[in-house]
Amino acid sequence: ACGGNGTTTTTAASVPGVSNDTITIGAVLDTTGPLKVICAPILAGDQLYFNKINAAGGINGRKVKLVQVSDDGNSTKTKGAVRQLFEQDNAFALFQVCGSGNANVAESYTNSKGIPLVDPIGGGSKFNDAQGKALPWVWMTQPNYGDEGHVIGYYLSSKQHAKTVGLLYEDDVLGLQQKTTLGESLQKNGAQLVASVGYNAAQTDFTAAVQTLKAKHPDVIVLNGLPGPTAKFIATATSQGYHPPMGYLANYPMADNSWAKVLGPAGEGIYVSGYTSTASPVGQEYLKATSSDAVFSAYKFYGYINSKIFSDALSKAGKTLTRDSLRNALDHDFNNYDTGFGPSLTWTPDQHGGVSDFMFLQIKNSQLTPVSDFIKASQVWQ
Amino acid sequence: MIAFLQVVIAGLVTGSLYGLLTLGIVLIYRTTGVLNFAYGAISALCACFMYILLTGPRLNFWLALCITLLFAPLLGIVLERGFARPVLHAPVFTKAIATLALALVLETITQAIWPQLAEVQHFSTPFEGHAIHLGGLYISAIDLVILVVTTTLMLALNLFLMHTRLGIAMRAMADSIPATRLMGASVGRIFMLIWALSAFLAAVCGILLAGQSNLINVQFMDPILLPAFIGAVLGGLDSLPGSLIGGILVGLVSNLLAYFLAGHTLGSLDISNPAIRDTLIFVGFVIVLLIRPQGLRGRALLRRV
Amino acid sequence: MLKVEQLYVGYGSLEVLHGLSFDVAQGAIVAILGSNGAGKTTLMRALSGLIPIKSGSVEFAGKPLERLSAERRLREGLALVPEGRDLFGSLTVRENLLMGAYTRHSHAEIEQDIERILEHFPRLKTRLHAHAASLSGGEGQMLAIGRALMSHPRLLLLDEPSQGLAPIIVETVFEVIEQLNRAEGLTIVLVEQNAHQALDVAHSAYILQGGSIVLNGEATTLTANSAVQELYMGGVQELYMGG
Amino acid sequence: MTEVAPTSPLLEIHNLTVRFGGLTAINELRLQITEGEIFALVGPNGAGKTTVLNCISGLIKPAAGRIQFAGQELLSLSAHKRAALGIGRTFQQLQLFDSMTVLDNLLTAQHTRLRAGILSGILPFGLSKREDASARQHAMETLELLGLDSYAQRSAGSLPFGVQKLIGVARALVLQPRLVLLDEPAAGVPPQEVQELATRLRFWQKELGTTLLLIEHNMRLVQAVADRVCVLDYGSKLAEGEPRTVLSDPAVLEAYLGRAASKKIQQEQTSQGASHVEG
Amino acid sequence: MAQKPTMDQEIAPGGAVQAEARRENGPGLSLFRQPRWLVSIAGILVLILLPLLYDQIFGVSSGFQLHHISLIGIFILAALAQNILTGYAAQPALGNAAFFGVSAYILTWLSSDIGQPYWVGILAAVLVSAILGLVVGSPALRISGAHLAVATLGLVTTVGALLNFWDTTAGRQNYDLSNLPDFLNDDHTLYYFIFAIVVILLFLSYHLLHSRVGRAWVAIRDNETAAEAFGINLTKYKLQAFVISAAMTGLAGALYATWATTASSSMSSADQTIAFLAMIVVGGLGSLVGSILGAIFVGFLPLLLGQLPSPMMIGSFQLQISTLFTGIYGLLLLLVLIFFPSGLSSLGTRAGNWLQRSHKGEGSND
Ligand SMILES: Nc1ncnc2c1ncn2[C@@H]1O[C@H](COP(=O)(O)OP(=O)(O)OP(=O)(O)O)[C@@H](O)[C@H]1O
Ligand SMILES: Nc1ncnc2c1ncn2[C@@H]1O[C@H](COP(=O)(O)OP(=O)(O)OP(=O)(O)O)[C@@H](O)[C@H]1O
Ligand SMILES: CC(C)C[C@H](N)C(=O)O
Ligand SMILES: [Mg+2]
Ligand SMILES: [Mg+2]
Repeated sequence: ACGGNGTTTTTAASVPGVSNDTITIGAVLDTTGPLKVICAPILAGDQLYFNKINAAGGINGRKVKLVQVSDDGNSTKTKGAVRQLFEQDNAFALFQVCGSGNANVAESYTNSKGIPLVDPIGGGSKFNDAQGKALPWVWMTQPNYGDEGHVIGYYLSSKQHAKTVGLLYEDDVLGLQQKTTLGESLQKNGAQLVASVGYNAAQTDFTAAVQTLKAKHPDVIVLNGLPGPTAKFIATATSQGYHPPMGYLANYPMADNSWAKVLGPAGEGIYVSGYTSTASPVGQEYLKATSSDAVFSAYKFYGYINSKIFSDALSKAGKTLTRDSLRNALDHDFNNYDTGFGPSLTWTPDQHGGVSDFMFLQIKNSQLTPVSDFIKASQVWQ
Repeated sequence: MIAFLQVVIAGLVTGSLYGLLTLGIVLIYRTTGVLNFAYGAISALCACFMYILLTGPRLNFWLALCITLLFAPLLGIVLERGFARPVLHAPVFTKAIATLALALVLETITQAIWPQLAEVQHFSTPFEGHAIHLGGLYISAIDLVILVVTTTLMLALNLFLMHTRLGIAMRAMADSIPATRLMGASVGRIFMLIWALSAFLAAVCGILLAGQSNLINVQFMDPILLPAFIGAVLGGLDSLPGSLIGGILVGLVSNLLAYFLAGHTLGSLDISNPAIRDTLIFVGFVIVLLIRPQGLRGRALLRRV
Repeated sequence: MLKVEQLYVGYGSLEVLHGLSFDVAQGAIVAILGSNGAGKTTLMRALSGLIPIKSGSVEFAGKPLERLSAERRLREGLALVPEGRDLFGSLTVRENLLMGAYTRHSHAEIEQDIERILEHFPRLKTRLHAHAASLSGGEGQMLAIGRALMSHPRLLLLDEPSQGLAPIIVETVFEVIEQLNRAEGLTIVLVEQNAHQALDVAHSAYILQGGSIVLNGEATTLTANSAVQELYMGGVQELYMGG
Repeated sequence: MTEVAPTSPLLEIHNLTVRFGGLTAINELRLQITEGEIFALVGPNGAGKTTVLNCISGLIKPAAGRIQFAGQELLSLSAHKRAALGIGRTFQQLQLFDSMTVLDNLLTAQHTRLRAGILSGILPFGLSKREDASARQHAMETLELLGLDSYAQRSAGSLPFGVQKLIGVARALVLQPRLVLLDEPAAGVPPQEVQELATRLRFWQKELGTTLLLIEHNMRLVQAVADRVCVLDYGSKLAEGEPRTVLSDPAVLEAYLGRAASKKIQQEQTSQGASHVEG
Repeated sequence: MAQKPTMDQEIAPGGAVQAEARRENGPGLSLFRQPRWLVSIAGILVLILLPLLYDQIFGVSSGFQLHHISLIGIFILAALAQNILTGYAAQPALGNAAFFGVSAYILTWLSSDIGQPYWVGILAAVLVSAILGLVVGSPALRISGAHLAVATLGLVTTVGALLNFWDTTAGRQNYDLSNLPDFLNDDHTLYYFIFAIVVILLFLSYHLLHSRVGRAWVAIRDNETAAEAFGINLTKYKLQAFVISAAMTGLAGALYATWATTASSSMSSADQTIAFLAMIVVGGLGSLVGSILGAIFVGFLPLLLGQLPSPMMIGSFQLQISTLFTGIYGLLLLLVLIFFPSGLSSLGTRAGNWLQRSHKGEGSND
């Protein structure tokens, strides 16, 4: 590829974190606290992708240098972490902050300073102003649980013809959000959310949850949350001889084959909502690059594909890279952009939400197999 | 009714697991006066080790189990030598914090050598899918194993501590290390044995917990540590039967609360929320302690002047 | 039996014993006298291995002890009745006695010895299943002595064994000491405030002062020594002292 | 022996009974201690002497009985309030504040006389500092009086046993309480210092009018200082009265003093008549 | 064999003890004892000058760094509070993080949601913490030892869960603290503000701990029975310790929210409360200097580790060091505990002893 010398403009030199041959990117990922099981693999995926890009000569002649700081998953430490990235390490932009509260804190710093924040991992509900218009400097890639709830409700009632639905959800703001939209969407399509039970991450015994849901005889149970607890719920139900007539449908954090493996035989036939596909070009590329890994990691894949989106944005921002040029690219060059891993993504100056297309998969022989096309949230709700 | 019984049985089993976890904690507490906060990490490390044996070299379950149960005491000995021995004579608080530091180190090591266990994996056992049906009631095989193993271990350990020469020496150590040495008992060796034994118990607990939910990852012990501690204190901390009773009580009550509170609200307050349930359990726990500060089965501290 | 040479012992930077040398013959009862802070307890702790020595040598039955741990020394046959008793408070009286017999294996003999000790100290019999922490001062002292005897030592170190005991029990203790010495050839090193009684049973004695031995000799000679009498025996008007 | 004008009893114990599980440690015990006297409580090991003391200072709740101090019911008061009434004590097993210096031990013992609370305590001047200065002086005086002043700055826990025992006595006396409970103060103290202790206790009693309740197995000390002796056996009173009479009582000899001692005492009494170590 | 000096000359009762006593009373060169005021003044001077010199010394904008140093100040307060409760009054209570969290939420609630002035918020936060200290302390008096430790640990996680529940019910994912007075938004003035509080509280605590109240606490720690027998009202003094400790932790919590400009339920977590305990154990139980050293250790170390590059290249081997921080931190903690079982503050005493010994060694040629 092209060398660092040549026609670099002088303005680039004065842009924080951008030099002739490198772009310094900051990331706040908890690699030391409670979120490290999620964030550490995400970081590994990031590095995998950026290493690939750098080996191929970088972006517009500049290598990407990713500086990661851990905030211990603790939102009171996020601000310090972000400040370190921008006041000490002189980063150009913030790529990924893990955790909802953490992302909100980071945003309050970056947005006011005109620093781009791409892929906050959580915190979506706060990134629009009162009129529903996107905050100018934050771009989300992840789908949100609200959209997903609408699509799941639609899919279950219209496509699977379920009449009664039960819900197990993680008892936090996101879980409640999905509970609401799932209910709305079911109702609209003539079905009903008959029971819902919240759990917290530290819960060890799901018997009461199983028995409570069972008592309401739902056709199908929707599982919202993270792979561990949802798997525990299914294991508990199975060991107590309970299986909802139409089985289960899990939301997107469960959309990967390792979850299917975790469930073992009990997982056969379970539906999962997802928005990424390893059958896609980027997915195949990822699988090849990680063929030596012991297991597939959805989080690592998450890091990889989002690094790709971000790299594309940097590349579209052009050789004279500034924060404004990056914003310009993000706002205008991502119209129905093909992510390469399945869904498309659209950002406009007013719309910075993440992916809102979901597809449904089913576990067959411990493998997730697509059973539907992508369904756009905007098509099934409003 | 069936549902209720199912919840009760699950409570008993979960409670036994808490009790089982505390056996090793109480063992170390009774003999050295220290709450071992690294216990969960040891337990997780051993269970993860077994998982690797099962999935890496694809060993037979029973063979992997035997190797793990041999590995655990060795790990205990290594930890005792490398870590517990140097702080043997340090003040109690120092030791407690040292076990916390140890937990950090062990967790990091486990995660570093087996990164795949950062995420949840399937842990299979021969008991998987087997259950007894009684009317509509399901009692899975692993639950029965848990109840039997826990009770047996508790009884055996209690017998050992109360009536054998070594057991008495272990308790003596908690009172006075110098005097124990004056009796000709090798404090170092006893201490090593305690760690080996408690690591063994930790491994059993980890394996059973993983076996019950058929799930494992590096942090899978974390959530049960605090309820187990609470159960142990409820039972009296210095009594092995007590810690089992305490553990079962916590397991049972939290299950029953979860069952009875499900779907209920108090005004606009969602009282089925886990936070409310945990709060109620905690309040109950404090009330019991206020009535019996030494715990249900504990002996009041005797200090004569 | 016991040969101590140039023994230096201290706590941290504080040196307490300044080069003690003495020996104890097989089968002897040796008393160690000295005022508060002379270093008697420090000496006993150093001999039994509870605290390290700074320099010097301790030989027991021809075997150097300096490098042996306290538990090894007990196995060599050296037992201590420590100052302040140091009982196992959460163990019962019986369990304390069993701990005393930790290194022994014959069940029957151990039970027999427990019986014997309970005969000497009938008070303990009634408290056999009480926790040691609940004992009265004197009961505790009896238990500490009994516990040390349970190991069948060859050399018994006693640090103020009569402390806290009723006169009648003090008598028993000294009787037992003499009897064990005579019948079983037990060698005894005895630290006592009760110099009168100590010199009565002892064959010889050392007087410790400021961490050094300032005087030694036959017990009878020392008893007659006027300075010793004045300082350690409470003068000629001695009536009877229990503790 | 010094005759004390028989004023009203300072301490009255009525039918005190203490049980530990199945063991009756004290059985319907009655005692009266007159203001200004030195009263010795002796008896076999485990007779219940320390238990009596613990009941008086409030560390044990008796099963039955009453204890009156200067006309006031003690049993309804918590331990710390009894100290404030003017009851000081020592313990059989030391119980010093080990990590503190000897001086601080004596300052702490003056707790009930000082007033400073948190608000004055946080200030580098004012009531707290003034009080402390006088308390310090008081402590030093007490230490001097007992010949212990050279230990003032040593940390209490590392001192030799015998010295700690005496510091316990100093700690009990520093407030000049009306009643001092001494639990075997002479145990572990060498003979010549026992003599000095006897002198000082006498001095204290005479000069300050302090009443002393003394538990001792050291008969020399008992004979030297006690005005009256009570012998306790199995929680009940075996004998009470003048030291000489009580200590030659055959029942006492049998239960408590033993053969050798009885022989000696008889010898002493026939050959020398009354003998005192005192003076 | 034993020498035989003339008796009258050598045997003097108690002589040796007294000589030895004098020896120990000699020049106590303990580093933090003798020139105490000198050390304090020097410390205060350093604190005042640090922000002014930082730019010169380190050549980076000091704002962000100072902000981190301010955190140490907050930790010192929390450590001091824990030390008063645990190191002095001997209550092995691990409940302080609950006050830390509650106070932060009270301040944030009053200031952000109710619109009260910041100072009202701080005052209310400290007051509520003190009252909670009383509420928690009263039952805690009946419970002791490890039982108390576990019960209070349960309190912390329960309170954490309730705060989280509050967040969830209110539909928020973080709780921003707004309405801060301007000067607290500035790194420099925030720094001076926090350290002024720290210095004042250290000063007051020093006097309190050396007063009748402090002695009563230490007496309870050393020997509860004797303390009671000498008229110390255990209930009152333990409660006082609980209340003071809670109030001080509450202040630390409110300042922490100010520092972070947000409150989070993780402030009332087992990790947080254990961090407080670790501070005083690492620093030294029952030592003011220990609270400071411990806070510095526990506060700074993760920060320093965070400065390590990750991934670190060792030759061509890429080490994902950021995931190992926790382990490295644990290991360093362990090493400190092994080598300083009674805390870093013993470093001072040790240095003093060493000085003393080498001093003595020179002088004793006679
Ligand atoms: N743990 C300790 N730490 C520091 N110094 C100590 C310690 N134990 C004893 N000492 C000191 O050692 C010296 C000798 O004490 P030791 O206890 O040996 O005396 P002793 O002769 O047994 O006295 P006593 O007759 O009162 O029991 C004393 O000065 C004492 O202060
Ligand atoms: N807390 C307790 N629990 C059980 N038994 C106890 C308790 N306290 C005391 N005892 C028993 O009560 C009896 C009386 O004890 P106490 O300490 O009063 O004896 P004492 O007369 O002081 O004996 P000594 O002269 O040996 O000190 C003893 O047998 C003792 O074992
Ligand atoms: C990576 C994702 C699975 C994280 C999840 N959606 C969350 O916000 O917590
Ligand atoms: Mg001694
Ligand atoms: Mg007694």
